[in-house]
Amino acid sequence: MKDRSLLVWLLLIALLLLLVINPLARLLWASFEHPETGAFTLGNYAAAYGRWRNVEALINSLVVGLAAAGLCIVFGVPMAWAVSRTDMPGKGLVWAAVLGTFIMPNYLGAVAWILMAGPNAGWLNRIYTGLTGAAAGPFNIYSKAGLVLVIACYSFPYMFVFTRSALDLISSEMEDAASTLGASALRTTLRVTLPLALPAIMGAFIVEFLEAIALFGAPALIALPARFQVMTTMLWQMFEFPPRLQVAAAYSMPLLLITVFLFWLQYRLIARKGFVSLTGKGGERRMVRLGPWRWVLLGYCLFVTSLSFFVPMVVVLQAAFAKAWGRGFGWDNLTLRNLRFVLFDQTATRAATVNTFVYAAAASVIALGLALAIAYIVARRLVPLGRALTYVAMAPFVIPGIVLAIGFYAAYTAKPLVLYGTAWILILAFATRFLPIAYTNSDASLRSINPELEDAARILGGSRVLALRRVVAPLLKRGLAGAFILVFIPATRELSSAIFLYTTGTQVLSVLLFDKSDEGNFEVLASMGLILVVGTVALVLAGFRLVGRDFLLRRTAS
Amino acid sequence: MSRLVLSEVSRRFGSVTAVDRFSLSLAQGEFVSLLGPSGCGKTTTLRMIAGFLPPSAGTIEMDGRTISAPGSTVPPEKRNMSMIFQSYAIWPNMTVAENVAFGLEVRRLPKAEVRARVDKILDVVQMGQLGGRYPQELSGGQQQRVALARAIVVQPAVLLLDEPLSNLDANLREEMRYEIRRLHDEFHITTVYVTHDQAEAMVTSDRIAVMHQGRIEQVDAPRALYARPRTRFVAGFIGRTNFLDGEARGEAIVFDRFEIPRRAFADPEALRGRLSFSLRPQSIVLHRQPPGGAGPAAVVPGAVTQRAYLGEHWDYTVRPAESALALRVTARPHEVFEVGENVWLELDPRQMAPLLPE
Amino acid sequence: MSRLVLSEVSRRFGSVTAVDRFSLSLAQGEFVSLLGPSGCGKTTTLRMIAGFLPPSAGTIEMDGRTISAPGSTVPPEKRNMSMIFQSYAIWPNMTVAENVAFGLEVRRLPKAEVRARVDKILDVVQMGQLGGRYPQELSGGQQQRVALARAIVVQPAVLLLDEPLSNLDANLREEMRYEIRRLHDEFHITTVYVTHDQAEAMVTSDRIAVMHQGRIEQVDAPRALYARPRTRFVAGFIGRTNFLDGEARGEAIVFDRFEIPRRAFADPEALRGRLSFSLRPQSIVLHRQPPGGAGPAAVVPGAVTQRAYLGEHWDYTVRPAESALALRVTARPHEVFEVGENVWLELDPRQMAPLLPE
Amino acid sequence: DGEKALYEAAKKEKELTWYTAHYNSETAAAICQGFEKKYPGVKCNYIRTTAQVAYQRLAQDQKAGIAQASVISSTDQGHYTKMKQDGWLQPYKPKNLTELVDAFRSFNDPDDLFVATAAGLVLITYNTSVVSPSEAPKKWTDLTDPKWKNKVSIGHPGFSGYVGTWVVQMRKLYGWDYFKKLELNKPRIGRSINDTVTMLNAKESIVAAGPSATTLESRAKGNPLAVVYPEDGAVLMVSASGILKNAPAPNAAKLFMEYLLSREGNEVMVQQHQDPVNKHVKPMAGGKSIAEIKTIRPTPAEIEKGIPEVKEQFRETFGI
Ligand SMILES: Nc1ncnc2c1ncn2[C@@H]1O[C@H](COP(=O)(O)OP(=O)(O)OP(=O)(O)O)[C@@H](O)[C@H]1O
Ligand SMILES: Nc1ncnc2c1ncn2[C@@H]1O[C@H](COP(=O)(O)OP(=O)(O)OP(=O)(O)O)[C@@H](O)[C@H]1O
Ligand SMILES: [Mg+2]
Ligand SMILES: [Mg+2]
Repeated sequence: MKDRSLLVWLLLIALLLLLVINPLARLLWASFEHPETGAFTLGNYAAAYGRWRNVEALINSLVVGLAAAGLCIVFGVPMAWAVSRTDMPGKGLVWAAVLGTFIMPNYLGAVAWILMAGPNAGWLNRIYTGLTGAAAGPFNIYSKAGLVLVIACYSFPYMFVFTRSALDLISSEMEDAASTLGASALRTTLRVTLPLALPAIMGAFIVEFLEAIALFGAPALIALPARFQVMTTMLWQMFEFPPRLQVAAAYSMPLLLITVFLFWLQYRLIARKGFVSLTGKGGERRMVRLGPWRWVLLGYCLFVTSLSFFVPMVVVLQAAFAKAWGRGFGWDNLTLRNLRFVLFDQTATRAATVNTFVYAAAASVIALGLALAIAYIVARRLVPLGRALTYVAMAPFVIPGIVLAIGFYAAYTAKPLVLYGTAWILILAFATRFLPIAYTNSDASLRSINPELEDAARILGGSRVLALRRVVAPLLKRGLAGAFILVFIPATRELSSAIFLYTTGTQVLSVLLFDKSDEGNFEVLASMGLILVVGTVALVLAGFRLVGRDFLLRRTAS
Repeated sequence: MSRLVLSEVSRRFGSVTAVDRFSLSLAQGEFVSLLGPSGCGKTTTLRMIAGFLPPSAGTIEMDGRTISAPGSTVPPEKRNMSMIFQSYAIWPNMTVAENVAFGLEVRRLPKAEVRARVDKILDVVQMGQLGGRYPQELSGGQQQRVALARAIVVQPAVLLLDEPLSNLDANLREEMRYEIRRLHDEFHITTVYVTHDQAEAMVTSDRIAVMHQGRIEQVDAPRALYARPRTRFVAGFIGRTNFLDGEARGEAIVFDRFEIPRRAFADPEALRGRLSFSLRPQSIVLHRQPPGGAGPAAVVPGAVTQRAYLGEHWDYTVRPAESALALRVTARPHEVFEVGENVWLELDPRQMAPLLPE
Repeated sequence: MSRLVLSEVSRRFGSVTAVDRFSLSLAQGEFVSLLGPSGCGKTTTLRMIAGFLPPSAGTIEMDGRTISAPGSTVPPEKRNMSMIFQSYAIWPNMTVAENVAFGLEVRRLPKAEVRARVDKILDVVQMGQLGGRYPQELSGGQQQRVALARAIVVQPAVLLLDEPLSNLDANLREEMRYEIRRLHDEFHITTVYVTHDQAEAMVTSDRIAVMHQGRIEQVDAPRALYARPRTRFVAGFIGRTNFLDGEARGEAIVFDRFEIPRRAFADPEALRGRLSFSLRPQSIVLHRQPPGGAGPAAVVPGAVTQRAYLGEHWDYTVRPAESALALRVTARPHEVFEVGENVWLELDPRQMAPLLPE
Repeated sequence: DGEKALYEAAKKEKELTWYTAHYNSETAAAICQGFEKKYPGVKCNYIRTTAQVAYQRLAQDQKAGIAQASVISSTDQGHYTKMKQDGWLQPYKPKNLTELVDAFRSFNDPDDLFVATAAGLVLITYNTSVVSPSEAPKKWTDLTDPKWKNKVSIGHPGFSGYVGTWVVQMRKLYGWDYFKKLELNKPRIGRSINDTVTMLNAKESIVAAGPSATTLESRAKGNPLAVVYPEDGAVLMVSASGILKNAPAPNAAKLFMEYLLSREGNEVMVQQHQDPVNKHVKPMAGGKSIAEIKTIRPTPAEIEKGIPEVKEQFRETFGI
């Protein structure tokens, strides 16, 4: 007799295939289709990769992606460690700032950075020239380094949240064992604690790398003036008239191989190693006492969040409360008009806000549930060739949104799932697009749980599904809550697929924000950004209260 | 109450063979212990019985139905078993009471009954006060007791226990052992018990299976296993023992510098050629004077070479005169001999168990 | 080699007092065991000594320097101690050899020496073949041996062992115990050993501290503790025992339906009023006939009410004639009595330990 | 009359959907509201996207056989030629065509498949806090003056049809040398023409080839921006709208086309800072009416042929 849950797994796998393969297969098909005749051709690939310019843009993307993901490690990992495992003060503030960073529309961040580090008029440069009398300042945001910085500032929250959820589950005894052998706190952290979080760190690295490749907003603002192209800016041009959709598809498809390669690499690096930190023998988490170093660490956290959040926030605040942001600071330039406009006058905002949050929440729940289930299927080898599902689950992320959107549109206006005009098309598109984030997180988290914790539930008569629901999910709930945010927030600002798929009545905020950024209406944009940041941070912090206590922290520790 | 039959069950991990053609049949309601050195495959066997691991070869049947075979296994949740894990596997996100209540809730018992049964079992494991604690607020032994309570509260058909008492003190262990046996007797739970404590296995089990490198060496009732080990491994593993190598020569069995008449042994006819015997340290009595009375016992002079006081008894090492042997002898606290003292060893040949040749 | 002094150390978790005014002073290179029921505060004490937990009150000194006090503690890595955790806490992402090598690498030993020492210690714990395995590919006992190897390979000044052998079979346990003691003797490592196995504590320790509900009940050398327990708790906890309540009346101590002359006791003058004694089961000898020879022993008639065969010995329960007492008696395998049989109990009053009134 | 009959027929169709790239969402919403107010009972749904997305959506609709949009308003000349070629449009000649600004007439399709309904200008723009009106460039060639080195901002023809048209026009006027000279000033190249507004406000650049509507809207808020109508001609952008052949609401679509050209409709546009196409409607403050100024523009054929060429040349010269 077979496991009854098998049916559930097969259903979920079918859902995964439907959500991911359906649109992707259409793109793959298009990439081999002659634009005019529809006949099979390799010509699109020749057109996409036959030009050095396109290849060069791809190389630029890879370089920028790697550098940005690397910088994210430098930014995110120490902060995650500080918040999760040390007695550093001000954790709430740091966490709020990381959230704020993530919520702040990426366009705002990029513009803020242009204001700060623009070579001609950037504040930093002006301060520098003012202090030194030099003719020009050293900072130039219009450069590859500048782009890397902006992308890293904007995407290190992935690293932070992933790493933190992993670190939250590591019992202090693992560290105790090292420190009693004479290892200093630093060495213990580097040799024991962080390596135990390796799957999460690598997962975040991959997510950030892929995201950096697929990102359009910041590169469009920074790469072009810096006179280099990246893959997404190239792609964008392929949609200009005469559109070369098939070439665009052909240009993106090889990115899937990169995803496959990265996961293969991760698989090799992790190999037989175990990362079980929840052993089933209790275990607790105590905060590492840093002494005076905790102020140093706080300083570092504030430095990073200043780069990513506080300083851009100054720019945003200035613009949000300015009549005309180009006039700079000034009492006579202050107004509440922008905020009022966004909150009360702008007719479309209210419906769009509701839609945005509802769709994003629904998509997050779907993505998270599906991701956890698929990661579980893969981790526990419930079906043969399960590992292949990893690649399927990760595929949607690396395909730039503008191309993927075409796949969605084609997929949901044709059988078997005609959803055109409904909210579901947006929800499923968001869920699919951000599934990889949830998947990576679930995959990493599952490694930290001793499978015997589930076994114990099963031998007592609970099915795997019940074990997943009653044991695994609650154990991971803080991590999953983090993953929820990581899916929810990008879903609220996802533009490329939204603009393709929305219809009357299903408008979302990102489309409205896009208008504002497209026409340089910075005052209103900043106001919307401000409201988003304040509202969402408050919501999320309140939400985390509901998630419940951190069970590895003793209630009665002194 | 279930009949469990393991037939030629093997399990490999890569190139390691953890369990090797393991065959054992448990009667309904039988209590069998698995004994064996660390790493011999006990846990792996339990995990196959529970259905967590499919065997690489062989089958497991329950009540005549095949529940495990290399290709297909009935999932654990369908087996009406219950298991205590060596790692405890208690859920850190649930309180003690919630951990224990889980299995009852899965069985959809009414709330009031769940509460009553949880309270009762927590009292049994002496954790009545700690129901609201989280696992990480418990000591190691308390955690183990939660695992125990969680497994036994559901009264399964088959109970699998993987060293359930290893972290408890002697008194508590005795009480818990008693409780496990009581539950077993009351509900006729077929029980497989893994333990490192031989005394525990001795007092609780109907039969004991001794494992070695994945294979069963001997399955027998506790006394038989102790008194008549069949292999050198079993004899050495179950309790401490002395090995005596000898040879049958005519009417005597000749050992290193002493001999014992053949007819003094329990089964004199079977003794041929080179022989090995196991003789328990407490089956040797030390005397200051040559003991009187004939009897079947053999008496050998010797000298004490080492001694240790172990609280409940003395542990002496005695060398028979001129022999290279070093015999271990257990004596009562008041039987005090000094190192170097000359003694008489009284050996009972009927307690000498002949071993299979290697 | 370090002197360790714990003075009035207490530790509270919320409203629970896990350790309560614990005072103990260890000489340099001393081997002290902590014994006590599950949840009595042993692990908490070790964790305070190691520096993971600050005490709520009291101080811990090492070589005259305060290393733990409520406000300030020297961090664990500065203490040159090493600890085996009840949960093992081996690192799942490192191989066995990497786990063991860690402490040596921290000490910046040359690569070749690290390798040599790791190989050697793995052989000692009989895991020489398994250096390349990851922990999740090991059995429970093998994991525990990794934890043991990792802690002892660094030859610390103070070694803290929290039930390091609980998941090992008897033979292996004995070898490991021997190894721990050998290391201790060779390098004069001050050792605190938590165990539930009294025999283990008996053979390895210089002194044993018996804990109960966070407090120390008695600290003594093993034999003294066994032979002269001072409280009912200690007597009951260390080995099995019989409690005999009596009253001093003139020249006799009167028990339930029998009496023993006062002068037969070890310290006759001290016996006054109501009294309790502890008498070990193996200090009672059963006879079919009233034993001859005078001696100081008291002889009481009785009848066997229960018996159990425990492999190494018989466990009888005997009721002295007309008495309500039920005395447990341990006898050798060949001393076979049937239930109901009339016997003579021979009690040795010098082995009866008077207990402090509660 | 005809309008009445159309209205009656449109009411039966209940609603129409309009794919538009002409304005931002608010303007589109305002126009739809105005239409609904004027013609109660006919609901107006707008899908406001970029021109490329609008076209892709339409293309996918056609491929899947979905009839969703009734009216399409793209900003890309090429789209109309292609749609005409592929037979996606149906002819309609609005009555209100008579009120169209004369300069725009030549953009209408001779077969009435599409007509001009929106207009815009590319002008010289500058930041008034750094550049005084007298210093400001007066004509397009002034942008190549070395004094603007590192201070000019332009868009990229690869990303924006608006910019593409401007580049074609400049090449037509001054040859490609114009851009070679401009490159000596190392202009900041943004993606869309609107990026120049941000650049000017941030003072990262101080002069630009920018759009009229967005620059003036920002100026209206008080930002230190101003426009110059170049002596050698403001580049005129005209965008058309058309009715789809498979329009689910053809009558409502026709009615809507009328509205786009009507006075009411254009007044709504002006309120939203757009340039009007109805000759009776005045432009907003700070701007001039198109009739008052010198405008220049390439022909649709020149645009279509020129844009792919200038994209390549642009890459040659500017390296991206
Ligand atoms: N965080 C906590 N909150 C409340 N009580 C605690 C906490 N940690 C430990 N305790 C209690 O303190 C007592 C001592 O715990 P400790 O772990 O020292 O016991 P132990 O002697 O090691 O027991 P065992 O032999 O079972 O391992 C136990 O009763 C335990 O329940
Ligand atoms: N995943 C694995 N890969 C390789 N070898 C394994 C794996 N799991 C177990 N083994 C090996 O199989 C053998 C049997 O393991 P098992 O856990 O059954 O032993 P055990 O009898 O329970 O031992 P213990 O008394 O120490 O718990 C051991 O030698 C162990 O090293
Ligand atoms: Mg085991
Ligand atoms: Mg403990």
